[in-house]
Amino acid sequence: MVKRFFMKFYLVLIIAFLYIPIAVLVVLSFNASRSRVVWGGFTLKWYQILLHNSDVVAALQNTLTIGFASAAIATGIGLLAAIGIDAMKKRSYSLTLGIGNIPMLNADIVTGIALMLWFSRFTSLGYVSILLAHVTFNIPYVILSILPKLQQMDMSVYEAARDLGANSVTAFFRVVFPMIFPSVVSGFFMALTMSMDDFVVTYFTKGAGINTLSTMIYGELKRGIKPEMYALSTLIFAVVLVVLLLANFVPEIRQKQLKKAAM
Amino acid sequence: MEQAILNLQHLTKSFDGKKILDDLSIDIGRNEFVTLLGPSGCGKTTTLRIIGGFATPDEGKVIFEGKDITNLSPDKRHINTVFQKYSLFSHMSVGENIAFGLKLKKKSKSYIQDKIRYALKLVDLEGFEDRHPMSLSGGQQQRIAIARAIVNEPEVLLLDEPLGALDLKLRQDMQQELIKIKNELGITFIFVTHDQEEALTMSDRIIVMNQGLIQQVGTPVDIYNEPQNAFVADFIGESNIIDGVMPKDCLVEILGCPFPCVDTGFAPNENVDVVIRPEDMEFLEKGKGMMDGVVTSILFKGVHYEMKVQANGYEWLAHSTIAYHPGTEIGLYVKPENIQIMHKPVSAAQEVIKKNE
Amino acid sequence: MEQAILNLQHLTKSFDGKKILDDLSIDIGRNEFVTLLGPSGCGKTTTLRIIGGFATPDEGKVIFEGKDITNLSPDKRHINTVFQKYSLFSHMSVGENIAFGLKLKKKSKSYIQDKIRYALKLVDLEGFEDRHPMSLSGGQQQRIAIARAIVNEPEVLLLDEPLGALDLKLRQDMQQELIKIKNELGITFIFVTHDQEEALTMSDRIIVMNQGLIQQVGTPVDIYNEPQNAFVADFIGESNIIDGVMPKDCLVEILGCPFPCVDTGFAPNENVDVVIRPEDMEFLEKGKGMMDGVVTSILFKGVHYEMKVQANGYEWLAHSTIAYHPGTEIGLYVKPENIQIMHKPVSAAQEVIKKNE
Amino acid sequence: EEESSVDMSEAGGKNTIVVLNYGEYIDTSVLKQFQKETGIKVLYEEATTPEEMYSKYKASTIPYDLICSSDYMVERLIEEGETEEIDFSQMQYIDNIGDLYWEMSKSYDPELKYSIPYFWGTVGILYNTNMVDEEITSWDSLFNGKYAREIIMQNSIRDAYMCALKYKGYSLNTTNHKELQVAQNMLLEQKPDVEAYFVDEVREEMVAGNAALAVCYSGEAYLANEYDEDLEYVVPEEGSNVWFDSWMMMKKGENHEGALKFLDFLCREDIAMKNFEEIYYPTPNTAVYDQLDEETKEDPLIFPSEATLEKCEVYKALDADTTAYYSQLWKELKTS
Amino acid sequence: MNKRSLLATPYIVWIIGFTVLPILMIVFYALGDGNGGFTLSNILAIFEPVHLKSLLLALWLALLCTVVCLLLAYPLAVILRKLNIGKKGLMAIIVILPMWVNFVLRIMAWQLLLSRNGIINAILGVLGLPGQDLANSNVAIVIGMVYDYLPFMILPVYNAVMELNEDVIEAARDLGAPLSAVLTKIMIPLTMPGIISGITMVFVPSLTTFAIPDILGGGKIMLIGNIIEQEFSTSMNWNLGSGLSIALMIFVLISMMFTVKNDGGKESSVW
Ligand SMILES: Nc1ncnc2c1ncn2[C@@H]1O[C@H](COP(=O)(O)OP(=O)(O)OP(=O)(O)O)[C@@H](O)[C@H]1O
Ligand SMILES: Nc1ncnc2c1ncn2[C@@H]1O[C@H](COP(=O)(O)OP(=O)(O)OP(=O)(O)O)[C@@H](O)[C@H]1O
Ligand SMILES: [Mg+2]
Ligand SMILES: [Mg+2]
Repeated sequence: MVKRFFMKFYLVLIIAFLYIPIAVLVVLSFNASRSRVVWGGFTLKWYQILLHNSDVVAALQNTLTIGFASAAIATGIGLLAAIGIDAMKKRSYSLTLGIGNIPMLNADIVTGIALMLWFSRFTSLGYVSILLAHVTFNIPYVILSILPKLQQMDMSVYEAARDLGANSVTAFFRVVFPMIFPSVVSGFFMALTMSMDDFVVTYFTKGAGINTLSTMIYGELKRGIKPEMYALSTLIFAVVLVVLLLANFVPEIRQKQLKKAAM
Repeated sequence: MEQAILNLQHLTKSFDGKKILDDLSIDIGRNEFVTLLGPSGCGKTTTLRIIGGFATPDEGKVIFEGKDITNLSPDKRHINTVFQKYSLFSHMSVGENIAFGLKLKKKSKSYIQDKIRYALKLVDLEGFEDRHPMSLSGGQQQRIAIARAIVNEPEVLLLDEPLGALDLKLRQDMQQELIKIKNELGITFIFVTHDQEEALTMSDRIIVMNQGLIQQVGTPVDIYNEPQNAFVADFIGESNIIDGVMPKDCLVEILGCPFPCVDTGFAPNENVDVVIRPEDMEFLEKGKGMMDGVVTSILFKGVHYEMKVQANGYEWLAHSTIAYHPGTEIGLYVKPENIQIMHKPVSAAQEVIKKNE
Repeated sequence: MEQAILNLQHLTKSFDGKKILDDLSIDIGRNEFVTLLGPSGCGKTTTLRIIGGFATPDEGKVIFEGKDITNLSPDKRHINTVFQKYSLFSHMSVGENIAFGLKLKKKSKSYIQDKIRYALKLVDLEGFEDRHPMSLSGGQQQRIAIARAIVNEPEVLLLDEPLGALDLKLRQDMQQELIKIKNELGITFIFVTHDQEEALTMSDRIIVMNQGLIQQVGTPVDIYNEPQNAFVADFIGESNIIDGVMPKDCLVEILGCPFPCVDTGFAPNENVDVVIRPEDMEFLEKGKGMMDGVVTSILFKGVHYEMKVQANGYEWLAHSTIAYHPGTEIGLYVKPENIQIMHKPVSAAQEVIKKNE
Repeated sequence: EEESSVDMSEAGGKNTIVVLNYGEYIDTSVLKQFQKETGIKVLYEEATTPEEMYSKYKASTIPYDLICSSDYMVERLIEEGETEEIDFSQMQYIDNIGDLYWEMSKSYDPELKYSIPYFWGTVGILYNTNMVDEEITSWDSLFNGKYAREIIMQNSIRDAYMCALKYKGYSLNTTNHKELQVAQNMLLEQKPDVEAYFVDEVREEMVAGNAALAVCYSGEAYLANEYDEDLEYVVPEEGSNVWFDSWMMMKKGENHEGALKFLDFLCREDIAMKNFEEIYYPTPNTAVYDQLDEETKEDPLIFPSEATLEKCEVYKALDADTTAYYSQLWKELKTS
Repeated sequence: MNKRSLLATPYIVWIIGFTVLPILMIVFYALGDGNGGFTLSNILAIFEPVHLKSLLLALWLALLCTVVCLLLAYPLAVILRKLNIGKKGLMAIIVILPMWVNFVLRIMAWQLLLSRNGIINAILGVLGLPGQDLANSNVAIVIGMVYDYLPFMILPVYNAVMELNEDVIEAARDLGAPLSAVLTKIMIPLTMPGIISGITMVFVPSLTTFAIPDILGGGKIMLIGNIIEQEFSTSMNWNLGSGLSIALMIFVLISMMFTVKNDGGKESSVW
């Protein structure tokens, strides 16, 4: 029991570490003062301003569509790649993995400029070029998330599925995929996160007139971040949190209700 | 065997430079029950994996209904397997595990439901549909693995020690059920077991393997009563295997005593291996048998007692339903027809056997 | 049993509201060889897990050398286990697997090397030190699991079907080796098997379980010859179990025929269960036995033939080394001392047994 | 929202112009008003540093029509021939830009052909009167060791060296390695006393009271003072940097006509006033200045006195060798 | 190449198209001297004292950050496995959710927390404890890096730990392994692929980061990432910036290859 208490305590501590800065931002979003170090009283005005700012809404839209699309594409390619790489011999294995990690180990600005030079040469810069760039730096995160799980897995169940008449694709989706699903999810979320967070690569690969939240926020750096951004972060955060809680607890509650009804 | 459904032709397989299967050829008839029998590590599972399509032989072919399927993928073969390690899908319930193959074949819901119920009944696990494989005991998991394979009604079913984790009672029930299924559905069974009695009871034909080589192929009675070499004799049941000399037909000299026997056709004074089953050793009063001996140990085996008898410098194994306690002096007798005479091994292949005795 | 090394007291354990162990109490003596025997899913593994410290009973205690160890962690118990699923460490070589426990005890390098060599020799896998567990056959893995546990020389060794994947030959060798080890090192063995003959051969004492309840505890001979109820009789070997009536001492009426027997102390006309082992069924000429019958089927079992005989409306199971082919009419005879009479079950616990017959 | 999904296919058309500016450096309603009045849509882009602008302009295929950047970058782009001559005769409101500012912008656009000043300002010391009990007048207070761990320096190469160069009486555009080495030694000696090198955070850090003195832009100083009256700003007596952000018309642009209209639009009083009220940096637009109340006009935080300005210099673009030398010195300073 | 590795084809095409070829342009810059000539000096510049110093410091901080992340994440994963709470996907989201708030904002929040008159010191003050001078130091940088990269350690490690087979842990316990030995001898080796992933995802980006040292380190130090950033942005010396990038890349690639090769198995490689 004592041990359990300590375990929970540790868990809370880590979660607190991850969330305290977020709490600071939430508080700032209600700060009437434009300065982040001066408390000017409680206000909701930033939320109002936010909702009427079409630029912010547009940037949010771009951020989300690029985020989800690039994460989805990266997850698809990364998943296939992880399966393929898992089957490789040692040398091609480390080579492929090593080269694949380049976008991750390059300073963002190098990746950004390299891609800008590249895109400028062959296509125009715009929405699509951001998307391609995001997919590029997202893939390694997906692979690094899925590959270890594949390596740890006991492949005998895959054989069993093949034996029962599943072709390799079906066997994969019905048996292997459910087992590696959690890591696919975390790969997807890592990719989504990296995409939403990126500034430098986006900045260099975007076309004129297109903004994501991060290019917008960076633009404001010099003159002070607008409190609307705190409000926006708080909103995003709150929405995701609510969705999350619903997704996790609604099935449970429903099950309980069903059980009750059955009795 | 014109009706062969499966021909294994010259299969050879090595791991890390060690030959695991060595030029293995077998023909298996339609609706036959064939058992692979052999010591641990002799290549039984490897053979099944090649038939199932999970391993490719280094050399040789697998012919199924006249077509070469050596390189066909497992899902395209009309063959199902019950794996030695069960390999149940841990993220599916028992019911979903069993339904897996049927759903792939797009069977109707009600058909699948019926099949699940039928299969669970067969393996004596009614009502386990919604259980999770991880919460089952070893034997229960094994039975689910059988159910999962059988509902697909394959043409050939490979079973890798499918009853290994079951108790005698259940094993016997399952043995009967398996044979019933085989006959009802007309499935060809290729069975791996390490249980000699199981092999003898269930099989139409037994293939005795050792170190990747086939030692003998034959019906259970053939194998048991007429082992072709000392390895088979020894492996297929407990035996007394002794060196002997044949001065002439129908007479063998063992440990200095002449024993009348029924074997002929050996060279005069040929050195031979003599096999006598322990249950064929008969106990008489001292002096009334072919040689006298002293009981040195006794072990209760349920159906009978197993005794060791020291006689003429050899420790004989003998079974009897009557207990003779250590120290008892007795006479040993063997009927001529119960004495098996075999040539000594000469070839390399047979040398292997000798080493394993 | 004053010298008990281990006392299991009133162990109770449920999973998902289902009682798996029900008030189980056993005392196990130092250097004893105790076998848990029972059908699949009866709670054998669960019992071992509680002794090993991997599960805590809902109620009851585990006493080791007089101390309550119910909540002691597994690594602090002088108990080692050979797991049913082997559980070898896939990231270590065979040698490292075996050395694992010894390294933790900070044994010297040369000691460990010796032990590895000794243990591998014991399980007949010399030269396998550097192999990877994943590349071993099922039986080989099982033997490594045994080697890994034994080198630690625990005071109590738990073995969960340790010989399940081995062929008869190897199993018998391993049985002998295990007993030798037990005697040499003075280890107490708690053994789980589903193989009745194995239980009878190896054990000092057998505990027959069913559905979490102990059915009978006794020496092999006791259990085999004097089963306390029909479940034990049926489980411990193939049996004919028939309803009977005792009109008076030493006489039982079965299927309308009077059979002389040796049992006394039953109420007049008490309904009883009668057990007759198939090997005790003797074949005489038609009309010369206690009842006449017709052989309906025959099965070759190696040591003997197994026949089913239809007589007085019951299908008798009988063994004989002589083959009687279906259709043969014969007379059946049973010696009075080979007839076992048992009270009909009355208690709830015994009802369970009845259900399982 | 339509605007977001604008693709480059739209850029370069007759009815669009592509504009690159610093972040938060315009009242965005101005862009909409421009479109309403002229029908020309502004594809507006922001950057944080002049160098970013440079990279993006040089390496991408985006047809920028207008870029607003800082003096030395303007100079560089003019030298590289990237800018288009502006036809001032077509501009109705160009006279709103005061002569003084044209004069000063000669230092980076000598022929006054390619650029129009947008905002300007100085660099000085912002200090907290609660923490500093003397009146700060000289760069000396940054280097005399009195304010150990109370100093925030600018985290940009030229601004950092400027303080030392000016203190020593050298030109801030010096290419003399000896002079630069002297400055380097001063900065090295000062480093232990420095709490931080910041760019964007200076104002907030000072408002929060995390340091006593900071090198700061005048516009930032004004904003800081709004939050905390105790924060005073001074341009040291040794002189300092005066900076200009100016508009250029780019060669790459594809709608010079529209661009010219936009430049003219920015110079219009009402529009310039809107931008001034949004940004509160000193404006070179005299028409705007004249409309301001006296208090604002005299606020030294917004409009430094001419005396102050006389001591100040504008940055000039440096040759490659000097840039490399600066970069080397800076790395040595930071890794020391 | 066997059939299954062909699945990596789209990926390989993608990295060739969007990683290798663009990087070749960087290589092109790295080998140029700015006037159309060829030179290796940009790449060899990594050995100049300033660069080497910043590289070593970056290595040290990245290493520190990686170790701290691992030390925080592994126990967390083990605890989550033990407590067995929630669905697996849920944990992934909880860990990653903070990252949906923009990086700048998060790091700025840390600045507010750590600074001299910041929130942490305010709380310490209320509790009557002496204030800590955390801001603008290497400690602050490491805190920021750990904060930013921790999720990338937690997720793969957590996934790997959840995948562990309880049987094997029990076997080790049975053989007399105390919990510490189970951890070091069984759990860690078996979860090594996840650990390696986590290490890669934390170590590599933290080696090249420049924003965190600028903001939380008070701009007082320059890591190799800052130097490359500076060469590209302020100094406009793309040749040197590219050269240093390539050198850094080679350095990391070699150490990764070595990692994989070193222990002979791709399943269980040790950094
Ligand atoms: N992937 C592999 N790599 C290396 N050796 C292997 C591999 N698979 C099997 N072997 C070896 O091949 C031999 C035969 O293995 P196989 O699994 O066919 O034996 P088996 O007859 O099924 O034995 P058991 O009755 O113990 O299951 C064994 O010695 C085993 O160690
Ligand atoms: N974790 C669990 N959750 C739910 N039920 C369980 C769990 N573990 C075991 N059981 C159930 O408890 C019963 C006894 O299991 P146990 O493993 O002890 O059987 P066993 O006697 O070892 O059988 P076998 O001979 O098949 O290995 C079985 O019905 C099994 O399904
Ligand atoms: Mg096998
Ligand atoms: Mg069990």
